[in-house]
Amino acid sequence: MNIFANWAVPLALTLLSALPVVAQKTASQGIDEYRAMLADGNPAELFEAKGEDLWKKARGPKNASLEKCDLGKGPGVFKGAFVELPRYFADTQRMQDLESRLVTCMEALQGWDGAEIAKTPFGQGEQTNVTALATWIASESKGQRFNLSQNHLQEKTFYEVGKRLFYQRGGTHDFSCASCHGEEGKRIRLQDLPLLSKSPGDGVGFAAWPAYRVSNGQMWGMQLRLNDCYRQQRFPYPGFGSDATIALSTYLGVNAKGAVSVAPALKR
Amino acid sequence: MKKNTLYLAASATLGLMVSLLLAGCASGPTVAELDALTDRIVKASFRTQGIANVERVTATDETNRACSEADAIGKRLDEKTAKAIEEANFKSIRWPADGKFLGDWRQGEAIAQNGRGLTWTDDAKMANGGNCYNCHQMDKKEISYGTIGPSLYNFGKLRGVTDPNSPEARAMLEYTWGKVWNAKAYNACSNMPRAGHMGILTEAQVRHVVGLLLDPQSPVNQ
Amino acid sequence: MADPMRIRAQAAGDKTTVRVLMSHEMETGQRKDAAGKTVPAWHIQEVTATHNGKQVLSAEWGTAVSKNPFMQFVIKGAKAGDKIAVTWKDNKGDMRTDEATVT
Amino acid sequence: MQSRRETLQHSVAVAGLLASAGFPQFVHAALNKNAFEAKSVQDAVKAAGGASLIESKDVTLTAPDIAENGAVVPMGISTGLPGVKHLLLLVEKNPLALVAIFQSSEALENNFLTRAKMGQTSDVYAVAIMADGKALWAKKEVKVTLGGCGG
Repeated sequence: MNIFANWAVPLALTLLSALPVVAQKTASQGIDEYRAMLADGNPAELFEAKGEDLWKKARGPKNASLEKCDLGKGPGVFKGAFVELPRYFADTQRMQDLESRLVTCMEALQGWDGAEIAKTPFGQGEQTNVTALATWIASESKGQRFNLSQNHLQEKTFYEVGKRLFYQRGGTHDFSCASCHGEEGKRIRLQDLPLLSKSPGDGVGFAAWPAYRVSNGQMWGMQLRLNDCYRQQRFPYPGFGSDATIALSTYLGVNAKGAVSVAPALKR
Repeated sequence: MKKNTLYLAASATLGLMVSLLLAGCASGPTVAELDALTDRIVKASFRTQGIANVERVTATDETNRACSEADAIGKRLDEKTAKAIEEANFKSIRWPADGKFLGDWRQGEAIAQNGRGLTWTDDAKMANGGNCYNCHQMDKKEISYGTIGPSLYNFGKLRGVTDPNSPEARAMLEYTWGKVWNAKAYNACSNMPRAGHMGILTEAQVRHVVGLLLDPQSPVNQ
Repeated sequence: MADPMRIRAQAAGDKTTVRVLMSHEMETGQRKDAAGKTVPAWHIQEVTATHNGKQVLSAEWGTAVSKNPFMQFVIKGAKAGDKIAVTWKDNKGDMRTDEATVT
Repeated sequence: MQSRRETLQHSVAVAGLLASAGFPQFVHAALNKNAFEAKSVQDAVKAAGGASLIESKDVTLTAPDIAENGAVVPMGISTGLPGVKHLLLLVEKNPLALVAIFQSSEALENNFLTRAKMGQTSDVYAVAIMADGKALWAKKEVKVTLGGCGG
């Protein structure tokens, strides 16, 4: 997957050294200004609209809509569902995040082959639709506070497993999630890194994805966010909707308790 | 239809595994059970893709295992374990075959700027970057630097390296080489990758990076 | 067929600010794919807008406009309830029109 | 502020089919092909009908000092001057300088905003081409950086 649409590759290779000396504060102030100019008119809105349409439209082998999909608050309830996921689902007997749950609904209600969707690369085929659906569902919880359940034993267990995954060093570079997100006030290059072992605050980290990424013009759900973190950690490939990604999401989501969701956000 | 049940069935397997594991524990799983479950979930969740083999996470070495465990419980390694890890990593350092520690700082700068290589989207044939600027300030002219590691601006100057060929500079040359080659030889659970030890950088690349850090002509020391 | 646009038209006094998001790749024609072949340019070339059916905007775009383009313009004299329609046409001849009501 | 839901209801797709059904021609269809193929700011402005380039305080360019990513750089042009024909946005160091041309119209304010790709740090130009052929310009340097790991 070439994540660098258009001219980003030459940028990465040539621009940094070409920058003149600018005081550090000025650079980050400038970047804040830049972000503010983009805040109005987030292209994520295009994906929200598409997702809402996909939810209501009869599709798939069974030619059915997703309007009876149970995202944890009962069939058809989508408002507020996002800020309570991942959670335990009795019907599948497993922990599920928003995207894996949407695939379950697409399989059960519309007759798609869920395993096939899970295998489809991000940004292709039905995966594009899963992302659009997740974007819309998330937008329906905008402004609400994260409040994941820790009542079921599996919810607690996945939090504990997620915590271990967060601190798991591996790959060729010995990186864990905590290498970048384990301390407050750190940066990679000029990019601020949220501390994710506790709540990083409203609209930061877990409370910002799905997000539209300006660098490549792509809409990313949390599954792809985590997938690309692992790629940059030089880890092997985490399967879509795999228990590792859901346990890690559970850890991040529980830590984000009380943080206001701004998803879908606009990101670098 | 048969196919359709596969996703549900396959995904329920681990769920079932969790239930079985937890059967009969009213107080929840023990630490050992959670560790074992994490291992199983990792094995079931990650796969080899491109040059990123699954062993990169299923077969991590003792250094990473001990440090991950300590991180997860929020404690530092006990002194004895830390020492043992540092010694083992120190032994693995490959010193320059020709005795030359200092390479070309210009090439070192390019390596320090480059954050590429070894991901599942990278080609095994391409030269890897050192990722240095992702975490460290180095040349003061580069404003886009990370802060995960300490600033390395004036690294050699601050350590009194004025003539890298002098006997007085020898110890600093060795330390810098060793630190770049295997950071865990000096700090068991350092956040810094082991560039030489893990095959991220070649011996020649390590030499250039050491040049960038210690050469008095290097922008790092201006 | 291309995905729908998102159009917001808000009146304030005697001016209406129209903000439009379009779903388009905006391929520059400068980029090479993984096999080293140049990806041909594919971009919106012409944008027009009407206010209650009367054309008010005409614009031409090159390849440098960003992917999933954003555009903002200000109409004099439009009021709540008026219809604003925006049309784009790309260099392959594809086009799309969407309409919004001024609020 | 209109909610997303309301917008959706109001936003009616009437296109697609229209392409083959003889939709009315654009007023300025492909008039400025040469301007968009020009490499430099000067050539593009000339091709778009600007005879003489004059710096002007009456033309306002809106752009950030620094862009976190060159793929999306917000930029706008506005002017209160009478007698404007076209408003242009250009990026000097892009392979093709011209980004967009907006035609001035009685029904609109001369105030347009869009977002453009920038290949590198460069001067950005806002140019108002007047009825008499004068091309009044304002410029600003926008630094393009890269915030993340570059991997």
